[in-house]
Amino acid sequence: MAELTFGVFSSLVGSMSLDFSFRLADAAVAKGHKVNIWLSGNAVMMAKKGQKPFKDYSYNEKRMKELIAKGAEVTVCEACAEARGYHKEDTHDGVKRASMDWYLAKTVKTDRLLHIGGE
Amino acid sequence: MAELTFGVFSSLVGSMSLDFSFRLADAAVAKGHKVNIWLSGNAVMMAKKGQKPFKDYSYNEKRMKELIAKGAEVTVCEACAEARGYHKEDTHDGVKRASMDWYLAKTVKTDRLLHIGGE
Amino acid sequence: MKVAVFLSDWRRSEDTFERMKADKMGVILVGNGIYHAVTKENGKDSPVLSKAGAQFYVLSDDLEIRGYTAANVNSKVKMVSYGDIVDLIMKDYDKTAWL
Amino acid sequence: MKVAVFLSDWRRSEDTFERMKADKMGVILVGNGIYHAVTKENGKDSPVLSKAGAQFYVLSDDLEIRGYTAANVNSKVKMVSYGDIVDLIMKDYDKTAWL
Amino acid sequence: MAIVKVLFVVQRPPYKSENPRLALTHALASQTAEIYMDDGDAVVPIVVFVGDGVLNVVKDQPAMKLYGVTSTESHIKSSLLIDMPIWVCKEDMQRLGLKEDQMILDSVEMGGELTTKFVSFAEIQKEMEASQHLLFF
Amino acid sequence: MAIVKVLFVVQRPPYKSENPRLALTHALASQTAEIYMDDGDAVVPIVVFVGDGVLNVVKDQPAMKLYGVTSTESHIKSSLLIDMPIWVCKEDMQRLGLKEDQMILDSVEMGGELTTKFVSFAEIQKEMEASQHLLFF
Repeated sequence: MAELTFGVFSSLVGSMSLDFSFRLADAAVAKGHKVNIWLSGNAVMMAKKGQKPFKDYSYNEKRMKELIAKGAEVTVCEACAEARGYHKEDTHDGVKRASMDWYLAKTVKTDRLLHIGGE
Repeated sequence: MAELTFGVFSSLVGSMSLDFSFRLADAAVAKGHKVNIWLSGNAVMMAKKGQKPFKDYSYNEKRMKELIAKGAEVTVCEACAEARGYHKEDTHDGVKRASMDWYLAKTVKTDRLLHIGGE
Repeated sequence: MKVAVFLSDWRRSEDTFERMKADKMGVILVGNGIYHAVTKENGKDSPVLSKAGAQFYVLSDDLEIRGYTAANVNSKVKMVSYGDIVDLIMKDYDKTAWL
Repeated sequence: MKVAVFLSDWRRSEDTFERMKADKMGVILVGNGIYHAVTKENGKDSPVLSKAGAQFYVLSDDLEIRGYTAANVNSKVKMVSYGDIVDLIMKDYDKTAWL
Repeated sequence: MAIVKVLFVVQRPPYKSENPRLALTHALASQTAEIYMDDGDAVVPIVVFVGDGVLNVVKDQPAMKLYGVTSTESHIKSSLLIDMPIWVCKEDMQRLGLKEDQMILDSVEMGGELTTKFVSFAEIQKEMEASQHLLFF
Repeated sequence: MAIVKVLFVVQRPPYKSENPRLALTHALASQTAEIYMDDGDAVVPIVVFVGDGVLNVVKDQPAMKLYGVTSTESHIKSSLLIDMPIWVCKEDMQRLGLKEDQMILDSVEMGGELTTKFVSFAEIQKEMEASQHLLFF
C-alpha cells in the first residue's frame, strides 16, 4: 500500500477532469492505496452542497462520498472557496477545508503526486 | 440608443472574461445603450451571493449591481445554476434566473449580440 | 458582411479566423490576444496580423496589465479603450464573432 | 528520471513535452489527448507519437466516449483502464507530469 | 415581426469543455423562446461543426454508460428530431480522416426525418453572411 | 525527516487563467506547511517559467490600478522576498523577443535580496530530475 495525492486545479463543471480524478482515485483505493485529494481554484466547485444531478453533467458527489467513506482525504482550498461564495456550511460533510499549505505538506510523505494543473 | 446583448459562457473566476464583459457593458451603458447580459455555463458563478472580495480575484459584484441599477438586465441560466448548487436564494438581488430561451428571444430585438463562448 | 472579430488567445485552437471572409473585418485583440500585437516570435509578426484587408485593434487595459505599452505595439494595430470597442461594435460593424 | 506524462489536449499550448527528456517516459493520453492515438491529420500520425523512446497509452473510457474503438488506435499505443494507470503511476514511473 | 437567423458554430472537440453541449442546448431552446417574443417573431437556428468541432459528430458515444452523462451525440439527434439543421464541414472531416459512415447521420430510431448535412466551408461562410448573429463555441 | 524538492512549472501566459497565480500562491504556502509536517520535514519549492509562461515575468503590470486585482508581478516579488527561487527560461525569452531589462529582476524595493535567475532549459531539465514532484500549471 502506497500513497497517491491528487491536486486538482481549475477544473470545471462540464469538463471531465474532476471525473477523471475521482475515477482514478477510486481505482487507486480499490488497489489498496491511500488517496488524498486537494481541490483548488475552480475545482472547489466540487465541494458545494446541493448540486442538482442533471443528466447533462457528470455527478461526482456519490463517488466522492464513497471515497471518503473508504478513507480518502478530500480537502478544498479555503480561500478559493470563500472567493467563490462557498462557506463552511456549503461544504459536503466529510470534506475538509484548509489553506494551501495542507497540499504542500502532503508532498513530503506521499509516494506519488498527480498535479492536474490545466483547465 | 441601441441594444447590445452579451452571452457569457464558461467564464471562470480567476479568468478575466467576466471582467471584460462587465466593463464593456459599463462603457455601453455610459454611451446610452440598453444592455442585456446572459450568464451561462460556468459564468453563472458570477451570480452567487456572498463572494468574499480577495485582492487575488477581480470582484465584479459592485459593477454588476450598478449596471442593474442603470437598467441593464442580467439573467443567469437556471439549469446551469442548479447543477452547480446555486439556488434561487443564492442569487444576487436584481439578477434574474431563466431558461436558455430567454437568451434566444433576446436575439430577435437586440441590435448586436456579443457571444463570448470560449473559456 | 461587416464583422468585428474578437481574439482572446495567444495559442489559438481554431482556424475559423483564417478561413472566414468579410467585406469589412475588424480584429479586436483582447485578453491574451494582445500578444499578437506586441510579440514577434522568432523575430516575426504574428500570422494574425497578415489577415488581408482587416483593421486591427488592441484593448489598452489588457495590454498594459501584461506589462506592455503603446511603444511595444505593432504599427498595424491601433490601441482602443472599452468605449472605443462599443463604438466599433455598434457603429462600424454589423455583427460580432468571438472566436 | 522515470516520468508518466499526461496529455489531455488535442491542440496543445505548451512545448514542454517536446523538450523534456527522461530515462523512461510513459505518455498517457486522456481526455481530448486521445485524438493523438486515433487521428491522422492530413494522413499523418500525431507528432506526439514520434517522441523518442516513449511508451504510449490511451485511456479506453476517454477513447470510447468520443466514438472510437480499439480498431482506430495507432499500433504504437496501448489501451489502458483507470486501474492500469494507477499501476503505471505507482509501479513503472517515479514521478508524474500533467502537461 | 421578425424572423432572425442565428448561427451556432462549434469549433472545438467534445467533453473536455461544456461548450459543444451548451451550443446544442441553447440552439434547442430557440423552440421555446416564443414565450418571451412578440407574435410573429421567430428565431431560426442552424448548428454547424467546423475545425476540430467536427469531432463532436463522430457516432457511437457511450457517454451515459461510461460517465453517466448525456452524450453530445444524443443532443445532436434531439436537434435533428425537431428538424433543426446540423451541418458538418466536409474539408475538416477529410483533414481529420473522418468518413461519413463514422458520423451521426440521422435520428431515424427516434422518428426523426432530418439528416446531417455535410457541407463545404464555402457554404458555412454563406450562412455566416445570411445570419444576423454568430455564436461561436 | 525528509527534505522534499518540489518544482512548480508555469507554461502559460498570465491573467486569462488563474493558473500562474495559483502556482505562486501554492509555492508560497510551502513556508507555512510546517504545521502539518513532522519535525525536520521541509518542502523546498522552485518556481520556473517556461514556454509562454515567461510572459508572466514581464515587469510593470498595473493590475491593481486597471482591474483591481493583485498582479502576477507582485506574487513573483513576494516570492523573491522570502528567498523562493524564481527561474525564467532564457531560450523562451529569446524566442518571444524579451530582454532581461523588460523582466521582473528583484524585489529590492520591498527589501528582498534574491534575484530572478535566467536559465537554459537544460538547467530546468536538471531540476526536474532532482525534484521529487513536478507541478505543471
